[in-house]
Amino acid sequence: MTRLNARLPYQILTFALFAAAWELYARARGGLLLPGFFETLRATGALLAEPELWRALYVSNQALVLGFAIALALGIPLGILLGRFRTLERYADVWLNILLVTPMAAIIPLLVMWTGIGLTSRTALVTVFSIVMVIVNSRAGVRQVDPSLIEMARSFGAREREIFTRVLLPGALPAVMTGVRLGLGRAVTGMVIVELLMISDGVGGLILEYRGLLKAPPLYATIVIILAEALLLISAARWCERRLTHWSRTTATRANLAGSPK
Amino acid sequence: MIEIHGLSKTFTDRRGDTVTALDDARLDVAENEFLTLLGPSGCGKTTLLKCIAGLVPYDSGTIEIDGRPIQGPGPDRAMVFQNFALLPWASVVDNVAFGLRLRGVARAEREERARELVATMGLAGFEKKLPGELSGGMQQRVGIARALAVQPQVLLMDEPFGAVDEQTRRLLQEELLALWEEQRPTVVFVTHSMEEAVLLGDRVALMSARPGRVAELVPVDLPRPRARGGGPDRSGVYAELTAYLWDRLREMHEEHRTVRTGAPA
Amino acid sequence: MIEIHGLSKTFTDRRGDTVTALDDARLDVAENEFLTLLGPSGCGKTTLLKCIAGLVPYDSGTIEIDGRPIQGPGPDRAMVFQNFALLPWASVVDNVAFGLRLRGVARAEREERARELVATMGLAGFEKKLPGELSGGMQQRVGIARALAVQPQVLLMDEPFGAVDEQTRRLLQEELLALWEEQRPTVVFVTHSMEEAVLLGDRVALMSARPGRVAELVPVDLPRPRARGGGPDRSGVYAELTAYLWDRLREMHEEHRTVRTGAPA
Amino acid sequence: TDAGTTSLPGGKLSFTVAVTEPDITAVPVLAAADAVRRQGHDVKIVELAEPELAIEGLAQGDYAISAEATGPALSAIDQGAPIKIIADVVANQWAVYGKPGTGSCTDLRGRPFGIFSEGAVATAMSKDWVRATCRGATPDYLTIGGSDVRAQALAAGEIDATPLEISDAVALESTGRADRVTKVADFAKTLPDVHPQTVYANADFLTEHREVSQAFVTALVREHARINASANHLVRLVHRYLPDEDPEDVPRIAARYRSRKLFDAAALTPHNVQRTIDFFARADVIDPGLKAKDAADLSFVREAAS
Amino acid sequence: MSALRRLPAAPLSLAAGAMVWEVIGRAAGVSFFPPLSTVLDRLGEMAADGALLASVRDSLLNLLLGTAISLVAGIVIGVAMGRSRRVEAALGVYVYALLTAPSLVFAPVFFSLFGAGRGAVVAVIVMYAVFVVIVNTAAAVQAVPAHLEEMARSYGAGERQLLPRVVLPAATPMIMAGVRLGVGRAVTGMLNGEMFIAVVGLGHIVTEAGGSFDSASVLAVLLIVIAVALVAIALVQAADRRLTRWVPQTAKGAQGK
Ligand SMILES: Nc1ncnc2c1ncn2[C@@H]1O[C@H](COP(=O)(O)OP(=O)(O)OP(=O)(O)O)[C@@H](O)[C@H]1O
Ligand SMILES: Nc1ncnc2c1ncn2[C@@H]1O[C@H](COP(=O)(O)OP(=O)(O)OP(=O)(O)O)[C@@H](O)[C@H]1O
Ligand SMILES: [Mg+2]
Ligand SMILES: [Mg+2]
Repeated sequence: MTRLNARLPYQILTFALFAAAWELYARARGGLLLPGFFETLRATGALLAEPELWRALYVSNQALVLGFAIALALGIPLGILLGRFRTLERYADVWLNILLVTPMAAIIPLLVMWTGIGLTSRTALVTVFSIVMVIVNSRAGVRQVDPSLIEMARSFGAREREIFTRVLLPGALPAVMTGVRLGLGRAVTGMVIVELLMISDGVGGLILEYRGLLKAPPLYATIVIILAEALLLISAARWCERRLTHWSRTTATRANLAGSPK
Repeated sequence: MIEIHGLSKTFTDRRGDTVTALDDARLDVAENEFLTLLGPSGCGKTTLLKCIAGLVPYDSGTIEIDGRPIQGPGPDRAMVFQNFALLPWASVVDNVAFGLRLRGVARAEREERARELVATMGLAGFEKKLPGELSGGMQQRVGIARALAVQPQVLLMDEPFGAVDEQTRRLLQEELLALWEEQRPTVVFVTHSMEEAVLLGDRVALMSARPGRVAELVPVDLPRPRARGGGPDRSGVYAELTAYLWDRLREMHEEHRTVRTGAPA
Repeated sequence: MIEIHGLSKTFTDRRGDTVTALDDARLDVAENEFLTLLGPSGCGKTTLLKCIAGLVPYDSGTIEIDGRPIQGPGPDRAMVFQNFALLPWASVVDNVAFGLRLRGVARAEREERARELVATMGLAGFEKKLPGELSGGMQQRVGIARALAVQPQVLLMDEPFGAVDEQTRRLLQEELLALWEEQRPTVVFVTHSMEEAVLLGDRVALMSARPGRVAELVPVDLPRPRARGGGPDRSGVYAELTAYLWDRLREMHEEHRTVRTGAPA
Repeated sequence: TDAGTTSLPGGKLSFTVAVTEPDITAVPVLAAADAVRRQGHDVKIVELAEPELAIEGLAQGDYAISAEATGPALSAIDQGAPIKIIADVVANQWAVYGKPGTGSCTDLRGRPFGIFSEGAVATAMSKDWVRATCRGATPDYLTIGGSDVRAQALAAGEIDATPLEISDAVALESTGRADRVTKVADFAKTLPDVHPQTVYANADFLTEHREVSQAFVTALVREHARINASANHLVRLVHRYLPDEDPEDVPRIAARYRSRKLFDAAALTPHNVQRTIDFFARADVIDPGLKAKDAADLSFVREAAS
Repeated sequence: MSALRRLPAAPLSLAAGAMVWEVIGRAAGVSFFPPLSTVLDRLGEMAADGALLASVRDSLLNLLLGTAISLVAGIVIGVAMGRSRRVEAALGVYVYALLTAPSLVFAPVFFSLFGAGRGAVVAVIVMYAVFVVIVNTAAAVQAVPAHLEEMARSYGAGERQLLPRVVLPAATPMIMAGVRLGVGRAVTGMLNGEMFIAVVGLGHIVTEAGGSFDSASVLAVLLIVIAVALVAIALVQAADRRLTRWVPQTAKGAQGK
């Protein structure tokens, strides 16, 4: 509770600054596509009452949930494998880099040809968008695991599979969770992009519609709602992370504790 | 039972320099023997133990247990690590039960055994703490309990009582001896305390540094149980043996100091 | 010169349980005194040292040095850590020179001083190695050298010789005493060896566990230099004092064991 | 006053023409800009990714003239932006293509029908056509951004029908898939008065720089006339301004545009502008009530034609 | 295994991939997936033209600018967020919001702020790259072992000394993971920035070709982009290896390399 209270003033301060900067800029320079802060706020409220929005969110989130679940199920084990096996990593690395840098917008038509138009290709795109973050961070996490723990586990007869589940996975978890947060961000992006460029169901369709009609306030309201959802998901991931990796705080604490009695 | 012949191990560091930790070392440990291992810091004791545990690939030589060359780590051996090597995310009980869990012991059973050992180590009440919440000596005891929990045939202990106070050390020594007499594992026990080496060992192996090998094996022909009840050596029974070890080690130490004035070989 | 009054420190773990490490502890250390600190494992020795170092915020009480309450860590104090706390990416020399570097000592000078201390610690030839390439005892000596390098007024040493062999320990004890006599820092030295406590200390502080506080201060009225030249205590000069400490600590230990049968307070 | 427009010595002008992902229909506009440049003015061309960005720039005065979809321009005008429609880019070139055997709208009942987003002109025209001819039977609309993706989806059988532009249709043919699609409806016939792509300009620019504006429109009308005289002119323009276009397709596309007389910048009249406005109002893109004289300034095309 | 270990992995792996591409491309015979040889031919034609080179040069300049800004800003903000609860409280929401936001939807904002020139493209690159670097740096800084920090503070290290001497070195492995992700994202941002506001450079070629179903050209540009990215990432990894040589090996098969 005290932590929450300590953070609140800063959050309020920056939010006020942010809102003021937005509003002032929009008034000075805003045009058809840049609504003011308060306009957007009003439009957000109005949009939240629209059943159309909730339908769109429902449609979009199907792909998000499925795609991200697949990214986690594949990405975490793969990242750990790559962190553990040098030879494998050396061969796979270049493909990982390619996956990371390929502009997905360009491969969307390919994907459509391959998986058709529908949930499958939207899901696939969300996965492709987010999986790299999960893999790269899981791998970095494995690198941070103290090798003497692996030695210890081996001395107790742990096989490779058990080293994975009992040592590497928990040890890499803080970094993996960072990857999950990054991946979640990318997954939401993927969910929207695929709809903007390809299958404009769901919230991407709303964005296209409002943009096409030059309705800036609801356009930004949609974006605000998408971002709010993403922040919610990331907070949930944070919450899980805190529960799963409380141990890392016994070995890693923050600055500003030292000194005289409090 | 453990037979080591011509064991050599050279480490190459990131700049390509080499350090020879073990050089043509040989050592035989009999079945059920309690062997203590003394030697200057950095002479290769930990390396030797890890080789026996099957954790460190060595360059040449053989290590056989019961006549079979070792193939990596095995369930017959367990090691207590000098740096404890506790899982920072697991509670005391879970750390102690780690080896049991790997061997597929059911949850209830392994928790019970772990709790017993935790109490034996004087850590009752700390079962749910994380390693980061324990003092150094407490952490070390968790590492010991973990190795004892799996009841190995060969117990490899790397300075297991280095971080605990003398009183606790005495208690733990007694517990260890009691366990050894009951289960009769073969023990290789690294220590820096000559008194401890004599108190516990059937034989004391003295290791020299560079070349890292076993220079001398000193039998300890004292009746067991020895000096039960603790207290410092007020009677002087072991003083002679301890003094001998001291002199031998000092000789080796001085040789080593003069040898070592260059870069490490 | 160090005055500690009513010092209390309670840790709260992740599940909200509390462990009282220090409870109304008091201790005065005179200027230039060499104080050794003995106590059961987990009684709060490390916590006390970290409080003096200004690293751990305490709940109540005061710590004054030369009459001024401490405000976090200061350049007047240096600590040798029980778990070494070496920087894994820095070479031996860079680790030893770490404190000097923070104080802005020029590169050439700090390297020279570090190299000297590395040699004193018996680590010549290992200057460029990384901590991961050293044995446990070697790492510990790097940690000691780092603290000595900054020539602090107050030297806080947490079981500094726990991982080195007896011969090296004797040598290091001698080096430490020589340094102490030359520079006259105030030393608080945690150890588990009663012999060492008596050999080094002007006074021995005995700590009890739960409540963690200094239970007794035992003056060591023996002339210095003491027992130079090493070797075990063959003459029996210190035996009496050591025996007294042993008995006191065992009493405390037993009390503690009976008290502790519940959960930690 | 105009940030993007500055006067040069000698009565000449420096201004910007914004185009959105220029395709074959935009090359006459580029050629007209070049013609104005030859008169000594400094004409900059920017290529933007979305028509909305061009409109925004026009409304801000950063750009003087732009040419693309009419819908966003009308939206902006409806919201009070200082923009006026001044000429036509291309007449209604959209048509619905469907799987072979798709004869009429009723065949599409409940079938996947690819549309662009809500609010886009092709979507509006498709829905208008469905309303007018299907008598209550509606297809299953599937929103697919990007006309290339939609064309591919049609060819691959993912959807049963979709509206396409001529260039998309020709590109589809040249990939050897033409036999798999058939034209179901031609919006040029069902909605001849709707002009989905027009040239529009910043209103202040038009009043302050009438001569330059007129020069531009006149040049555009002339380019269109030359294309209608010979499709080869269009091919040459494409070659000059869009060198990366597939050289095999261009002559065929050009021929089709010419034969159907789609290029006529002066084709705008108060009547068909009003019909276009009414169409967009019907489709909910703008509110009803906008008048042609407020949305368009047809004096330039009149002047150019005379 | 040991034979595999000695071969140059990346080229081999790429060659294998290229072969698979060629075979599938030929076997499938579909327009949207031409074989590699066709794509390379097209690349050759485009290169001979000369305009491609100018585009690439321009794009690279944008990339360089954008990446430099992203890395500097990302590491500075990341460290500040990792070290201070206040900064984290103040900025955390925005970082995560912007990390999540599809940069595409901000095209109008960039357009308004920077116009349609280089500024907007560089802004898109920064938008793509900077947040990954921030998040990873902050997480890395928070995971620095407390006992090292404690040690340094006992030697009188203030925040100014803690950072370069303890926090940054200890956090380097994770920061470098973030930098690598960031550089990769920057390359994507480079192309997308040239596609979503002002259509220039390589983005122009892709847009054009994509609009006319010219898969070979699209893929040819992608090849260039990927090549640029692989070089950039190889540089990052070389730096990573130099900076993190000390990290004890958790990986198998790392010994005696
Ligand atoms: N991973 C490694 N890389 C390089 N050198 C190493 C490595 N591990 C150990 N060494 C070197 O091998 C030698 C023997 O080390 P070892 O840990 O076996 O000593 P030890 O006898 O256990 O010493 P201590 O009593 O101090 O623990 C030392 O000189 C050490 O520097
Ligand atoms: N970070 C922490 N969180 C929770 N409890 C802690 C923490 N640090 C220490 N403790 C508890 O405080 C008590 C004292 O610990 P401390 O490390 O001071 O003991 P010590 O006297 O140094 O023991 P040893 O001789 O074993 O090193 C112990 O019971 C320990 O469990
Ligand atoms: Mg060792
Ligand atoms: Mg301690």
